[in-house]
Amino acid sequence: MLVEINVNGEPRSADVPPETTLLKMLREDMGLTGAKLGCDVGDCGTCTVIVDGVSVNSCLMMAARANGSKVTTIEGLANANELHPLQEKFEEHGALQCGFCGPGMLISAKSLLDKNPEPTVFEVRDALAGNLCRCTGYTKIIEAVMDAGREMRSGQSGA
Amino acid sequence: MKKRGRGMACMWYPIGFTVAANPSAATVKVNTDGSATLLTGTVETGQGALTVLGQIAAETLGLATDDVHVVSGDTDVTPMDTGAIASRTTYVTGNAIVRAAEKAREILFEAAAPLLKVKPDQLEARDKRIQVLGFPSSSIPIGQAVQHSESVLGNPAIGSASYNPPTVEMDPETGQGKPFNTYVYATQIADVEVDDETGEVEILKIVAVHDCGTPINPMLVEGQIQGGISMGVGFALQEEILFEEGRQINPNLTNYIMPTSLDMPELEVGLVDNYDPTGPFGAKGAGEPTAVPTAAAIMNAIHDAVGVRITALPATAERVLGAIIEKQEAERVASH
Amino acid sequence: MRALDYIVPESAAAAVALLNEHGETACPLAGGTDLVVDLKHSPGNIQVLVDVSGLEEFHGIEETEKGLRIGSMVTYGEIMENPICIEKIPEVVAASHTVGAVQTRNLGTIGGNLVTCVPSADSAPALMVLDAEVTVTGTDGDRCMPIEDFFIGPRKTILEPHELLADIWIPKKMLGKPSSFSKFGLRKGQALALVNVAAALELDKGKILEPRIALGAVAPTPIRALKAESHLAGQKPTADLIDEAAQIAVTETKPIDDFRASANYRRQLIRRLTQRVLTQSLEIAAER
Amino acid sequence: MATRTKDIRADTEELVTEAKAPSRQPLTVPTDKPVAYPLDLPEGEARLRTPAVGQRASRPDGRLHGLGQTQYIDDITFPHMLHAKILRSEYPHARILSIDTSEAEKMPGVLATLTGDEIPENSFGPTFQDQPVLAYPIVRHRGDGVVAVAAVTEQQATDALEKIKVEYEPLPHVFDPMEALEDDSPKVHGETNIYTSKTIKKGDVEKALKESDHVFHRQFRTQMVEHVPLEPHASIASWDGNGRVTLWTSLGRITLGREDLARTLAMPQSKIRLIGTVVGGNFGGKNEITNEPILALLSKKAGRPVKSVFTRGDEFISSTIRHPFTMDYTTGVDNSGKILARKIRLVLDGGAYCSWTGTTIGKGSILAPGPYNIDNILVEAYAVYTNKTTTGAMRGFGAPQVCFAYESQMDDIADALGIDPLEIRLRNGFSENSLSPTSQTLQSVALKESLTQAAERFGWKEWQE
Repeated sequence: MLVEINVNGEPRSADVPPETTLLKMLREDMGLTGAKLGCDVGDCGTCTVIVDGVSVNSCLMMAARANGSKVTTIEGLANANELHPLQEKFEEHGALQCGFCGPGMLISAKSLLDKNPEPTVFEVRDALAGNLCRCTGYTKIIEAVMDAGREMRSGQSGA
Repeated sequence: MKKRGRGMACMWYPIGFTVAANPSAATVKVNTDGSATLLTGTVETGQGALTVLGQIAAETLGLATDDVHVVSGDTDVTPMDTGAIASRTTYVTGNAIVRAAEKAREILFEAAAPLLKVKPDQLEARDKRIQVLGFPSSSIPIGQAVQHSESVLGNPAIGSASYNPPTVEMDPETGQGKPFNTYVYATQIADVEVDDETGEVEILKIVAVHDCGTPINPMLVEGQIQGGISMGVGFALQEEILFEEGRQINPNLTNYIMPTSLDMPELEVGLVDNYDPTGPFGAKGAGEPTAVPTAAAIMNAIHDAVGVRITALPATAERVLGAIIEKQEAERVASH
Repeated sequence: MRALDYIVPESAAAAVALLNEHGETACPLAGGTDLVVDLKHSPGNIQVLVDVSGLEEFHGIEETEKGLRIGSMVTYGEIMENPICIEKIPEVVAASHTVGAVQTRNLGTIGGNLVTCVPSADSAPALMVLDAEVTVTGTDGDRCMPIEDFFIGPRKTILEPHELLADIWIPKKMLGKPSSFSKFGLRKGQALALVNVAAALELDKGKILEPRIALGAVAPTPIRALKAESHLAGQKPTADLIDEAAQIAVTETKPIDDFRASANYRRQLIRRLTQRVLTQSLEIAAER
Repeated sequence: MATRTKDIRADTEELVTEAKAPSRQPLTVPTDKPVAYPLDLPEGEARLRTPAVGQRASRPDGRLHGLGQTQYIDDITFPHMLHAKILRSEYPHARILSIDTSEAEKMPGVLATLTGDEIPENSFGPTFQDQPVLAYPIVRHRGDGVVAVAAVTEQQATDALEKIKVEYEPLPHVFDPMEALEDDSPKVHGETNIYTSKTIKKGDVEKALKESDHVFHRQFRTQMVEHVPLEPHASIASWDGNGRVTLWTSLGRITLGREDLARTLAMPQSKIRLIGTVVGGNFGGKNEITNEPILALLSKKAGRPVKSVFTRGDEFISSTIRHPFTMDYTTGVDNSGKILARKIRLVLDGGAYCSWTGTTIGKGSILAPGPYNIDNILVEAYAVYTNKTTTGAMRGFGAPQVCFAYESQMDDIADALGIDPLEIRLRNGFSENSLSPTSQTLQSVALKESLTQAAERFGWKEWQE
């Protein structure tokens, strides 16, 4: 079936079997491999993308259900000239190690800051609880999100 | 009621394989513009090994981290390496890189010496220049030395070397010997709260102070420690593969419980000031030891809080409550 | 995932007709947080997905003369952000917050959670103490029932294959009632409940009025602890009374032994959690 | 897809729309347009500074991780690439009587199957080569792979697995490591389940225990733990016309991986290329080959590149995990809390194959007495086979297990003698030139510095008061 979505600001479409998940369509039909498959059942969060303003596990969402939606993946955070403040701060803090959780983690963090620009540490932890990380103990990730929030609030960055 | 407790644990941990040879080889090439390429057979598995190895090559050549490009992980291209295992990369591969970079640097000293009118052994590589020891004003850019060596002397600045930590076989009867060349040390202290009605353990804070010799990149060492602690927290309180007739019954991330961001406490990390003369610039390693003392510290904190000794991991809430009830029963019996 | 057909009906009536037509081979798709996992690992006989998640009839949160209506396809995320829910049914909001993680709460619907009908469903006890009712729509029209009657057993509800859960109603008099929810899982994030408990009550001249206790993960379906409730009704609240009620609640449950916890440990949790939600509800009631 | 599209849609034409917001206009933007990404950004300042050592330099791979540009195995595809799935054992211990793959081979999309008897040298392992690539004719735990299938899609490969018929003769099994130690227990391999042991002996432990003022004994046990790398094991194999095979792999040690591959495939190392991509988490679990030889052989049979990514379930049941330890600690101290003797017995549950047990038992035994000056030590360690998941390398090689025991017991001793836990550690702890349990003179020892700094940061003294 034909699925049309707007992904990272671009209209895209794919003709996929009806049983295709959004994750599979993004990765295999649209070449957007940033979102990862880590568990395929919604436990690990590596597949997190934003659909119509809310973060979801794209491994649990059928592609057909996303038809007509606006989707943001990790590939949509930066532009050719600058990183998203979260990407900048993740890099600066050394927040990611193996990086496999990174795209999902950043999308969850973006989704949080979009709604709550001044989160507490607890709110950050709560917002990232659906994104498992085995490398970092989450410490530097949380520091980076707090720091990115500060930077975005101070308006030093265009994003 | 919630009861507070604190517990500590310290540990020691070796770098490299137990007696068995675990060599690494490396090749360092310096380019005519003063940048460099490092070839290593190890693989980046997330620790930041390639960044650390690049820093070691850069340091030996007097360059900045960004001047060195690291090529890794291709058996057609990169030299032998025992791999990302046994907390050995910084120490063993790092030592190989120092030796390889020194060989390349030697070529540069040979080329620069006549230009600076000194002997090669009077030179050092520093701040991206080859300079006379103690006379920084008497110097040439590294790129110029490479250029001269390569296109005038016909001697490209390239060095290859390997390193294997020296060990002594262990006696088969007594185990006496020197199985490793060096060890690291650490202490972690946990602050916990135990709910004595449910057995739930909440870790409030962990302080971790580790020895890794010289931290080549303190930020990455901190990352290793923080990550190791999260693995230790899971080992201590949550994680267990369960079996029924030889079949795993929780082989998924729904039922195999590992720490989420809400399960991790505040962490405070410190590094002791130490220098191991056998390591690259005094460095040893940091990967595995970070996960070693966490569970013990937490168990000691639980003991401090509610007076029970947990003897089997993980200390699930059910197990902790069971121990608390057992203790209360024993105390009741004793008081009669 | 095996080959499937995927249909997006235009209305609830169309959805019901489709389900009726395809019988057991069709399955309504709500948030998909449980169903899509099943389709990957144990698809059974499902061949047609009827996506009801976007049907307008099943959306919306409104306060009417009758009470508060929550459409079955409302997500946990929507409940948590809804000002009426935050004010009038805080323990349902609290229970919603303990479901999975942000991503699952944004996909998962309250109706889907009730229809999946796992004993540990977090929303169920919180709704049960508010005397919630559910409306079911099918080929024979709508029928309405107390939420307790909706559950039959683990993963089994009264729904006929052609029926859909339309909405959940909380009676007007239960809105804003002093209440509390507590859940105990094996970790803090993304926890599945070993036990979850909700309580609601009022204080009238220092005596407990219309107490409600509901528990999840302690029996084949979420249950009300009716004996414990009647032990409390009309009594002056004391610590002893609460503990007695909690111990009675334990006797009303049938927790299982499994790899997550023993039945014995679950009983200990039931007692402690019941004590805690009752105490908290009383504190809230006393402040009024 | 066409075969299963029944007439559902025609029947319900009035009731359904195929999608929420149907839009059939041709799209103006080509769908293959790449997403914009930054090309030229300033580097973090710490990367530009000299001296390089000691800088908090950011990682070049870190930026790519954040951009979603890091290519892990599953992000790499090749034209005509197939997907492999593996059928695993139904029994914890059994003899395979027959394998019938004929039905599976007829399934749509299936291009190759592989069984253990087709592997040129069907064994591997870092110490003993006791582990089969695909089990044949004996399966020794439920994670053992038995048949591999390569098909055009993952689903086709998964569906084909169900059509494979394997006949087994169940064999007696043993799960409990203590039971596996017994002479009459079922044997996993050969004559005995004890496949490696280690002794560390220094001084006279029995005499010193007798002379101790206090003797403490306790048994400690630890559990099986999984590495949980967020990226499951993955590889791709592809051949060229010269008979050379390239493997893109999540393996953490490619040089030795190539040796293992050359051995199992009976090929010269020069004909094998391993490319290690960024590994999405290792922690010891990706330190030996798993499906690489299988993919190489399937790819050769099918004449196409073959990819395999473990499911999360495969990751748990077929990759290695941490050794459970059963640890008996007996420690003698004098009245001042000085440790006079420590006697330790360790039993390691090795699971079905040796894997990295050699290193684990070595490090576990050497480290078991703890970082303390002890003149009289006896450590006896045994690793036993059981019909469970193979235990191997995992962050710490036995050290977290023994540390749990020795440090718990240190607190037991401190508690019984009324000594502060910090104090008892400082009293007994290693310092420069201390002798290790193997009588190695230790250098660059920073144990006490770590204790005092940690205590200071924590405010340990304040809490004790």
